[in-house]
Amino acid sequence: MHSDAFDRYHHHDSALHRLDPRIKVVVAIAFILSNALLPDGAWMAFGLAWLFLILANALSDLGLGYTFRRSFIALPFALVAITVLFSVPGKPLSQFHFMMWDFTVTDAGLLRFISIVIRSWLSVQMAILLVAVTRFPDLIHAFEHLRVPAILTTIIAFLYRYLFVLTDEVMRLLRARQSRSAAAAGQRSGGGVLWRARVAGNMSGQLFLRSYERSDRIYNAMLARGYDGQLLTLNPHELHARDWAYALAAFLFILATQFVGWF
Amino acid sequence: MPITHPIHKMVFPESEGDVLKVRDLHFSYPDGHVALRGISLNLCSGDKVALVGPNGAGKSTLMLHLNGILEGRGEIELRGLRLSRNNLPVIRSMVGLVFQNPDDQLFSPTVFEDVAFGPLHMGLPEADVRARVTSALEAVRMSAFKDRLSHHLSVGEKKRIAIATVLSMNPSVLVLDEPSAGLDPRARRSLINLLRELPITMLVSTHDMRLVQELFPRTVVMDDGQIVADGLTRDILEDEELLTAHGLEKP
Amino acid sequence: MPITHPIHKMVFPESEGDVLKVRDLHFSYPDGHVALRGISLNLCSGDKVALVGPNGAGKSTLMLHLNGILEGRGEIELRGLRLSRNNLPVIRSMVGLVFQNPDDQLFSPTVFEDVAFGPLHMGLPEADVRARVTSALEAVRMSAFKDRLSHHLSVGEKKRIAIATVLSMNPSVLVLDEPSAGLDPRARRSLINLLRELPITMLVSTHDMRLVQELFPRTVVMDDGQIVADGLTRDILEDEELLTAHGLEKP
Amino acid sequence: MLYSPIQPMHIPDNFLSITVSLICWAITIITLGVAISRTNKSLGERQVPLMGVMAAFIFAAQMINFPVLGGTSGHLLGGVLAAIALGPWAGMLVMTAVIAVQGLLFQDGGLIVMGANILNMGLLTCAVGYGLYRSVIGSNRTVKLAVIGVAAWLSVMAGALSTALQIWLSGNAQLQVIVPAMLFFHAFIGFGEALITVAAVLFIIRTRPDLLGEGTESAQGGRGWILTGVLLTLIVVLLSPFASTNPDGLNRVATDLGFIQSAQTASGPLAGYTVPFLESVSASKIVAGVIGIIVVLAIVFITGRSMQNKRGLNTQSNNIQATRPPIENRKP
Ligand SMILES: Nc1ncnc2c1ncn2[C@@H]1O[C@H](COP(=O)(O)OP(=O)(O)OP(=O)(O)O)[C@@H](O)[C@H]1O
Ligand SMILES: Nc1ncnc2c1ncn2[C@@H]1O[C@H](COP(=O)(O)OP(=O)(O)OP(=O)(O)O)[C@@H](O)[C@H]1O
Ligand SMILES: [Mg+2]
Ligand SMILES: [Mg+2]
Repeated sequence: MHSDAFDRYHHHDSALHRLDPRIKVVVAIAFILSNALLPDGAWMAFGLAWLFLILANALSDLGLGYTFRRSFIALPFALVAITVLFSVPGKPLSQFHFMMWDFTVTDAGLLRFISIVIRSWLSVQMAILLVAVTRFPDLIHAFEHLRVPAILTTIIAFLYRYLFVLTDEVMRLLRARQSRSAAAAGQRSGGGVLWRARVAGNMSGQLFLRSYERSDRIYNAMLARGYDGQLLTLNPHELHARDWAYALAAFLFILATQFVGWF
Repeated sequence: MPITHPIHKMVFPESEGDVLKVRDLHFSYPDGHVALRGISLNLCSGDKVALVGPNGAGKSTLMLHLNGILEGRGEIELRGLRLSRNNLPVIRSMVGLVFQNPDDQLFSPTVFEDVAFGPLHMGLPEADVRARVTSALEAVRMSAFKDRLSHHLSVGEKKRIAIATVLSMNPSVLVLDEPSAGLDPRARRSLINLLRELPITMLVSTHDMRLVQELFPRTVVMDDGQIVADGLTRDILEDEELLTAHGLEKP
Repeated sequence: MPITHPIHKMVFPESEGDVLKVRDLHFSYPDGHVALRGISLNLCSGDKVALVGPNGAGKSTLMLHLNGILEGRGEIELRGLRLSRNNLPVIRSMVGLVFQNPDDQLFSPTVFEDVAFGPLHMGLPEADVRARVTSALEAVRMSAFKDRLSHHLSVGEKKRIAIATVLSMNPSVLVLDEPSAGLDPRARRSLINLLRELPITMLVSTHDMRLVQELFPRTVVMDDGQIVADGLTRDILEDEELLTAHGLEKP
Repeated sequence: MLYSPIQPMHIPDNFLSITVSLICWAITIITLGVAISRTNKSLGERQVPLMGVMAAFIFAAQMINFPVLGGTSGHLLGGVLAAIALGPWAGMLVMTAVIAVQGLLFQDGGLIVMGANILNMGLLTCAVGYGLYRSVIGSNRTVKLAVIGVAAWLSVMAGALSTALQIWLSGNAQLQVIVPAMLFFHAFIGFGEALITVAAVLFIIRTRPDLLGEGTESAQGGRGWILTGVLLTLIVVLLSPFASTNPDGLNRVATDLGFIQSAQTASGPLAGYTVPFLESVSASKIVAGVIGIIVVLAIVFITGRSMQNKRGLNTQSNNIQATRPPIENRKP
């Protein structure tokens, strides 16, 4: 209902929005893969990849800053890569001691670290752009066409649909708990960790039962409309010449990036 | 406890013939709970019938039998076709069952896919499916919502779409389980108008006695797995003794 | 659209003094939707006030402010204590908030555990907790249900237990969000009797205009994040223009 | 609080080398292929809405947190709960859907490394959890709950260990640093997971004991699961201290397999993905990538095909004929 925050899709009518979802998925994955294949320190290629991203952004009608702003949410993950600084052999830049280990920051390590952060930043922005210009149901159709097993795409379609129903339910449960999390005046409140964990577990169990029973009712509703073990959908997507043209252009660009990166 | 005698066969002016016949239906849940104890019921073409009764009377259980989701002892006939395992798919296309909670009914990501689900499973060709979806959405006045995502709709809108999902199967009978629950007065009013307009036989379970009074010429009262009264709504609503005996109230 | 002027201060015969004061409360949801646009409201001790209005008027949003689950711009005072971050736990013990769906409120396996949650969280000694649970269950007439599993109760029973879960915290004000939704007539009647008996200040949001008429001397009408009328129920229910303007109906 | 809870185990793109990512994808795809055919056999047509809603449940349940210490909070990851309640194979599919949506919709974990994420957080957790649970199915409630608690803790540790190993194999961290760091951190997360899982299972036992019967009765390969569970447990218990105190042994193995270049010289920065028999580092990297992609595509294609053929037949459709073509063939 109100969990709109879950929907990353932005409604516009741009060239990118109208592009066939299959093309969008394949190009996005190719772009991310291409980033992963670029060597460390291929600054020119990184620049080209960034240009690709900016062009795609321009086609999307979202405003140039959109993916850039959103990507900061994913950036804290980059800290995980900090270990790279010390693990790649090379010329030592600085050294320190922590607990029982000696750490040496090397030039190669630094290069790798910066490269990883840039590459993963590029990749995250592409993923953000993909879901911002493709409605999730279309994305699911695209994966269906790309031969992801139907049962998985169906589970994902259900997950997407009931995500909103169940997260609303969780929000209400959390609010109910919150509103009874009181204290008598001047008293310490909250109970022990074990008790709190138990309450959280009870809430999960409660939610589990309700989800389970809901799935029963959904199954009934499906039976009532003729379900017999197969899910059928009409698929409204068709590949036009325009889609192929975009795909071709994108692949040429990505190939060029690889070329620049390696030679 | 004085109980009006069930009237097993009532012919209303607009009736053309029997659409639905239920004869002596018994059912127990796997845990042993007896939910239906000999239900007999006839519905004629064009009938709009209310099904009332306290919580746990067995209304929902009865409705789940009408298109073979539950299987009890007894006979069910739809347009002369006896319900059995072999003709379940045909029966299911004839009985349009709408559940209380539209979130249970709308399980596809988009409105279009949901309304198309029934016709697709009937094996219709694509053009027919599209035509049916369009006309079903028109019938509930929601044509503009075709490409919307189900989870962004309001309860009243969801309710209408849920009705469209079964209308698209061109059912002979529409069976609605508590359609007005949880609607605000405005949405409720618009649902009443919709149900009044739909030219289709319907059986509607509800706790909303004012809805019964406004919309349904005939009422069936259930309690404890049995039909305890079946007759003209105005007669039943006048029978205070009957109403209080079965946990109901005059509107 | 002619709108009755909000009456900001009404003293009813049984009033003893202010329990709850809300002054110029504004609130927008994170997505930018403005839900409250300057709400001012006083509740006196012993008041039983109905809060009505169409879907989306902001009733639930207002209620969530009263014990600090949402935090808007404006002032809220409970028994003279100004609501702020520091005294949230104390405020929460003074405002008993009961949600529309009892399933949201009952998250423990047994009735006892659920009713004990509030007192336990307040850090009371075991004997006190037990005493409070017992008296809360007595107040809603459900003492016999202490060891039952919440999951298997009927909706009406769940509703009573949900009320008990906040009564056990000895609140100064009881805030109920659509308590009669989804109840059958019998359960609804028994809820009405229960609310009538409880000697406690209460603010109740509902779409059930007959409940309003029967139970509440005072009614507050909300629409679009504002209070558009506040006065004696009998006056408001007579004002057809006001009612239709805000999607309500005369009972 | 309208976000999916961020989990430290979700690896973003480019944190693993291409080779490691693709190997993980291969393992994941093969396992999922088995899982799909098994769930088709055991659950029948009812599986679709059940698993779909359960996936949404896991997603939503991850939002239920409880304050632990100093402002941190614990919440459910859900692998063990899913495996216990739905059986191991269905549990894996459900967890896969959850991780896929977290990666796709929320960029919580990358796309190329999604295979690794599914392996760590979905497949391993379900395998460990169900394996240990399966071994105590007949026992009394206390034993069961205790084992479930241990299984939940171990499942998190197994996921953490495998994440650590993947990062190390990618040449992005030193074994003696990454293993203890990941395990130390996740020991606490695992503790929260154990508490919530036990409480949730206890809740289900008290209210609907019949539900827990269902997933477990389908115990195909029951003994196999016990073996898997015990084996994985042993690996976690034995490998963790070994990896953190004596990394040289593992390094040797990895070097021999061609994962890690032992050379400390100029080719250092390119350690990671090489085909050992190729001389030119850069060329070998490209070849490795291409081979990996081809392998993955082939596997995806084959499993997709075989699933498609099986689907219509395996669904238990006692009263309806299932002759219609599955989704893929009904494109306009
Ligand atoms: N799955 C089930 N297993 C066992 N008993 C059940 C099940 N579903 C319903 N019942 C029982 O069967 C009886 C009839 O239930 P049913 O849901 O048909 O009542 P209802 O008339 O629809 O009530 P309501 O007005 O509350 O919807 C009740 O006593 C109920 O407890
Ligand atoms: N979490 C949320 N995020 C954004 N908007 C919200 C959220 N919750 C409610 N709203 C919006 O705020 C407005 C007030 O909602 P609220 O739930 O308070 O209405 P209400 O009067 O309780 O309605 P109802 O009678 O349907 O319960 C509505 O327009 C609603 O769409
Ligand atoms: Mg019912
Ligand atoms: Mg509300």
